[in-house]
Amino acid sequence: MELTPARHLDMLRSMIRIRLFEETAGKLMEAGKMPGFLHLYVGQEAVATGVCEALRVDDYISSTHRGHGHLVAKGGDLSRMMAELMGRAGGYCGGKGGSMHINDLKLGMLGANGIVGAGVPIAVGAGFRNKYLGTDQVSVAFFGDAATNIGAFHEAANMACALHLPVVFICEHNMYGEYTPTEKAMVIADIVDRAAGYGMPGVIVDGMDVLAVHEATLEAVARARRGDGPALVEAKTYRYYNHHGIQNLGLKYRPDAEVLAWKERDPIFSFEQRLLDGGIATRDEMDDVWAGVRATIETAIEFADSSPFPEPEALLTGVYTRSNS
Amino acid sequence: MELTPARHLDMLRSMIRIRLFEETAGKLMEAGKMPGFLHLYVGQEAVATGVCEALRVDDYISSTHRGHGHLVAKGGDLSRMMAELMGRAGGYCGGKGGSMHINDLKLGMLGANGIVGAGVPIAVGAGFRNKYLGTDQVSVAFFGDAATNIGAFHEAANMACALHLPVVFICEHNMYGEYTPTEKAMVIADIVDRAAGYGMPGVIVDGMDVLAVHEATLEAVARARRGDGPALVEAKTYRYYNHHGIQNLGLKYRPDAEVLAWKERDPIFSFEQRLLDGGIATRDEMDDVWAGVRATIETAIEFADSSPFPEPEALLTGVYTRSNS
Amino acid sequence: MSDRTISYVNAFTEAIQLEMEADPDVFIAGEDVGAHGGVFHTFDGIQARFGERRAVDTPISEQAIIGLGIGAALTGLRPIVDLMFMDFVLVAADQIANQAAKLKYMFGGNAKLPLTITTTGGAGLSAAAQHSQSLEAMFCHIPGLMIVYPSNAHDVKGLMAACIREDNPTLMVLHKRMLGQKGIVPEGRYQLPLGVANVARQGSDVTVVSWGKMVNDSLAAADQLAAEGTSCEVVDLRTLSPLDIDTVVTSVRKTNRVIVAHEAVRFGGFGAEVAAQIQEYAFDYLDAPVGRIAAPFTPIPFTPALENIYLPDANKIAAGIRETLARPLLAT
Amino acid sequence: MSDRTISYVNAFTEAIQLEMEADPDVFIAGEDVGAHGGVFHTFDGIQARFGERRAVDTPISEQAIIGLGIGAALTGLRPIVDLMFMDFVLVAADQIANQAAKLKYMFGGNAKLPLTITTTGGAGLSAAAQHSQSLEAMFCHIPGLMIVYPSNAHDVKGLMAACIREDNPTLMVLHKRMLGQKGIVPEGRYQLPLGVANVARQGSDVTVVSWGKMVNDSLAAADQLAAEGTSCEVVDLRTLSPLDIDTVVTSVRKTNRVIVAHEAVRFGGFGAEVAAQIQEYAFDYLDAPVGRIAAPFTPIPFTPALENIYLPDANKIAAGIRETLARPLLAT
Ligand SMILES: Cc1ncc(C[n+]2csc(CCOP(=O)(O)OP(=O)(O)O)c2C)c(N)n1
Ligand SMILES: Cc1ncc(C[n+]2csc(CCOP(=O)(O)OP(=O)(O)O)c2C)c(N)n1
Ligand SMILES: [Mg+2]
Ligand SMILES: [Mg+2]
Repeated sequence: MELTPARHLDMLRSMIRIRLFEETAGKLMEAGKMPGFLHLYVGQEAVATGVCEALRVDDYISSTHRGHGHLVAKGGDLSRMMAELMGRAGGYCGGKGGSMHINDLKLGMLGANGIVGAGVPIAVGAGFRNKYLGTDQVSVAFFGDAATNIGAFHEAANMACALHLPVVFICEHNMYGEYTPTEKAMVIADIVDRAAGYGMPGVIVDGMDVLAVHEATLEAVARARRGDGPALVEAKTYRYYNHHGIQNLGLKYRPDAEVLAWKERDPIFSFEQRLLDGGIATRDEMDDVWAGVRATIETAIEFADSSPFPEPEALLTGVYTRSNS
Repeated sequence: MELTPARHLDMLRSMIRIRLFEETAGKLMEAGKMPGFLHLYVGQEAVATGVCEALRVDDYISSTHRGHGHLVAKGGDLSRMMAELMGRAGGYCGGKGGSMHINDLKLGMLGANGIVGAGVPIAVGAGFRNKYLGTDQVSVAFFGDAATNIGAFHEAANMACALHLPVVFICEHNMYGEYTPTEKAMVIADIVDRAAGYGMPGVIVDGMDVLAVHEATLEAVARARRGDGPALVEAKTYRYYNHHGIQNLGLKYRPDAEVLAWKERDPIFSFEQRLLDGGIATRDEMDDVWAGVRATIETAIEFADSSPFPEPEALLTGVYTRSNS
Repeated sequence: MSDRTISYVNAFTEAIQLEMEADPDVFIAGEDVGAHGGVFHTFDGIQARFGERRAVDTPISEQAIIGLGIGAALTGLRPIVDLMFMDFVLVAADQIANQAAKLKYMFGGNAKLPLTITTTGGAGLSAAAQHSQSLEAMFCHIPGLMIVYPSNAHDVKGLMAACIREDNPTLMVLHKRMLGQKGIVPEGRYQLPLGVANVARQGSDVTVVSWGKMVNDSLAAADQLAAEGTSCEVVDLRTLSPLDIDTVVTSVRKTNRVIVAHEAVRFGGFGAEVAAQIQEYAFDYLDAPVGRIAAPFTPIPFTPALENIYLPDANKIAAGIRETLARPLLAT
Repeated sequence: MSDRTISYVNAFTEAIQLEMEADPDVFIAGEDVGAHGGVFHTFDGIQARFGERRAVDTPISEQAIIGLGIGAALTGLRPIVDLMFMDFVLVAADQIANQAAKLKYMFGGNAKLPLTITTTGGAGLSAAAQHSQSLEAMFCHIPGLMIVYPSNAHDVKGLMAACIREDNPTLMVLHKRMLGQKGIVPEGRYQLPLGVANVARQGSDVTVVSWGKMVNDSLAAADQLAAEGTSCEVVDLRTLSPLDIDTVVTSVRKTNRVIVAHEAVRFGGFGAEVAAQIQEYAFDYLDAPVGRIAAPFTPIPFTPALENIYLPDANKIAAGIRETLARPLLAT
């Protein structure tokens, strides 16, 4: 199915939203306005975007410690996201969750997660629900390359296959888990080599190419929707910044040349080039997209900045839901 | 390397030791002399035997809830085993561990384990030790088919491969995890399909054929010993009795015909036939083996029966080792 | 039929069945809970009645079992997921304590998590150190969970129904050695409120606070003491978290002496919390320190010869009561 | 150089380095402990000095990390394995509590398990609910483990050395917010005995029992109170399990009033055990109930606006002390 120019611009917009949101968050952190840990998604925008553009609003996703991009791509409100990262009452979690627990249940975004791999079984649970209710919704689990070494991932992948659930597994292979090159943490080069062990198909895509990610996901999602079970998509990608924080070059665990080489293949700029080359969008149209997102980000900063910190009473609320049925 | 007739008889003896030990334990349980849960190994004798005959005394093994066979094959003392299962002071664990925690550290048997999959990381730790000290000892993890669905197995398998440790993984595929057919718990038919996901070789063998198991293990062990890393051996086998206890036919989760078909291929009787057919052993020689083992079992029962229950003081000892260094 | 007598385990199954009939969003999942009906028959007949869709056999994957429950609960179902033995909660501790317990709060209170985790605790079957534990204290310490440990068939049914209907994650613990114990259990649906203790026996000389199987032992001890002329009040907590400390304190203010009895290891056990709160809220009423009858600081031994000594029981509780009563107002 | 001053984290690393020099069987393994030196620099320089063989970077596999330590310890090595954040002990809880803790006993006392598990606990860095917990109480309840939580640089070094030399599994918890705190630390090897508390400050009016970072807060509170004319004795437990209750009780018998201060959630926290034992062993000496200053029953909030209120601190301890002191002998 051919994508319209408008859909192409949607994808570009989604990636730019992620990019600018993250760059802004990084700057605010540097300026001391953003407490806690910040795991930036910059560099990986094509993955969240390519995947989420293949989903419906009522599909579910679960996410990771590096989760802003997933929420943005699923349609998250940048103002409430920014406010959350700044610990404000107007944030998605009222300031109680922060970066690592950001979520939007209405958008089917079941939460970033501070525990590596722990979001994967939760996505499987949502997949179970879809099958149980007989809907055609799917559920997507995002996780990193290094997360595939943890038990929860394994159990969840097998469970989804054994119960034949509509779950799509999206591995973002960015070559590192924290400061350890993934080649030191596993012998295999490709995570898809694990798919056969669960009995599901696996496919590798260029995670810097939003259309490639999108196409592969569309296929996996279609498969899941029609009741043919789980599939794994592995996107080869790269995070520009350090594991957390905003240093990007001069890190002792990875060569600068590597960073620069990946940046050459930047998912946004290469996509722009493609849109230009293909005559799908003009520079002006794309500049408008950037400008529009910049304005949204300004709004988000203002919203967040003017949102109050939560009142002390908020400390004790929300531990238990009070609305029993 | 050709096996001598004597080594063939050793293997036969080992299998018979397991068989008669287990049958005896089952009867004692029926007679109310053996408390707790009893997971009998009968039917799978060729696996423990074929594997352990490929090991040295100073190699390590870790085991499962179905662990008697592994200890017997590693050279365990039937008297101390029987006493342990009967909760006596003369048992391997002084009566404190019982069937599910039986072990003999001097024989490198690092324990049966009540938690499915939990023994696998422990074997990996022993493998780490071997590499760390630069010895050529290997470490073997025994586990069931259904155990490969648990996170600890996955983490351990990957860890052994990532650190390139001398560990051999032995999966005893007996088609069930408790009362659930394994085909309901995983989509794949063969556990070896998981090996590639860790980057190790995997091989399937007939788990009813002690020589086949032995040969495959020899190769995996040799590989590990010479520093070439882990390997997985999957033995297709069957447990004659129920998950625990000694009922064998009339179980609602498996057809009697299936049990009978597997019994046709009994690892002991088929091996005997082979020894006869090949002129490797005579009926008399083999009968002597049976008689010898029967006598050992008698001794074991007597030992266990006359071993006292532990004194009350034993309750509080052994929680902490008192010998700090 | 208000005096119908069924077993603890049947009362449990019945609660599930009635809630499953009433609400299509309720399902069970776990190892061997479907075709086999649970290794302790806790789910007998559920699959036969509701089919494989609503009674799901899972792989041996405790983390994913809880995760399945969390994801399904977050998205609108009302799952019951089973962990077979309480010892296995440790295999899934992250999903229980870091995920299920905390999601609501971390999400700013927006999530609803109607998840019931069922398991069986307790020793006495020679099942050794990894199949016998009472680990409730570990999870009482985690905000966001509710911990329920019923002591009789009637309560099991009402508390299990309440767990299923509860919009927060609950951990429902059955004691293995009580499964066959009979009691009078009404037929229809009913709930007992979570967080409300029950005075199982009225008395005036001393209070015994307990839960789960140890309530039975406490009642038996109270019988022993009654024969000696001592009147014991027995408080059955029913729910450990939230803890109904008011009922306990009311009793202690009346009796002035109290022991807490539980099967778990004493050190760091939930009895410590109960004792700490009693001495805080009833300090001036206490004529003796709060006593604790519990297991010694060892893993659970396999051999009955040691397990019998290990386990707290009615005799030990009775001895504890006598000791508390014998203590002079000033001991030193 | 007996007055050399180094940081808490450096004292920790130095203990490891000295023990690794002294004993070739000691090694470290964990996520990013090697090339990176640990995410909190707790292992800085160890790999540079001892090589990749003895400073091992592992995959993200907490269960297998602990299992690696267990297997290596059972077969003669003396492993130090790291879990980075204390919250992650829940991911590996089975290996810690069902395996490492119990193997010796289940094996009839024949095994030796010299395993040190290191981790960092505590909140205050806006790291939210899954990277800030103090879960020591959960593991104090498990027989077979030793739990150590040092309060200053000097103690870290001596206690870490003792953990490494200990033939039982130890859980050594560092507090994230103390890593940079300096103290006088002798240069050579030394050990502080596990299971022995330290009277960090002598006093006569009230006792404060604490551990980890809260000892600092308790000492600060004691300073505040000193200015008001109150003399506080501060007991630093150093080791929670085994618990040195004698030192605590001796202090309480002198001061007659006591509070326990810890950072973990109060409900079901280890303070409950300390309080329960104090009221048991010093009942007749207590002029007021044992007070507890600890965190409220909520997951740890992300925003500093709430985390600051959440956290117990010197002011809250001081307030608790004042309240305890103000309580009349008979309150009712
Ligand atoms: C269970 C657990 N172990 C360790 C950590 C610390 N940690 C946070 S992110 C991370 C690396 C994850 O790598 P990967 O899955 O590849 O995701 P990436 O950061 O590369 O996006 C680690 C080890 C954690 N949060 N949870
Ligand atoms: C973590 C855990 N989950 C569940 C159990 C209960 N259990 C004991 S044995 C078993 C089945 C194991 O199947 P498999 O690994 O195939 O070994 P088999 O019994 O067939 O030899 C189960 C589920 C357990 N002991 N530990
Ligand atoms: Mg990565
Ligand atoms: Mg099996």
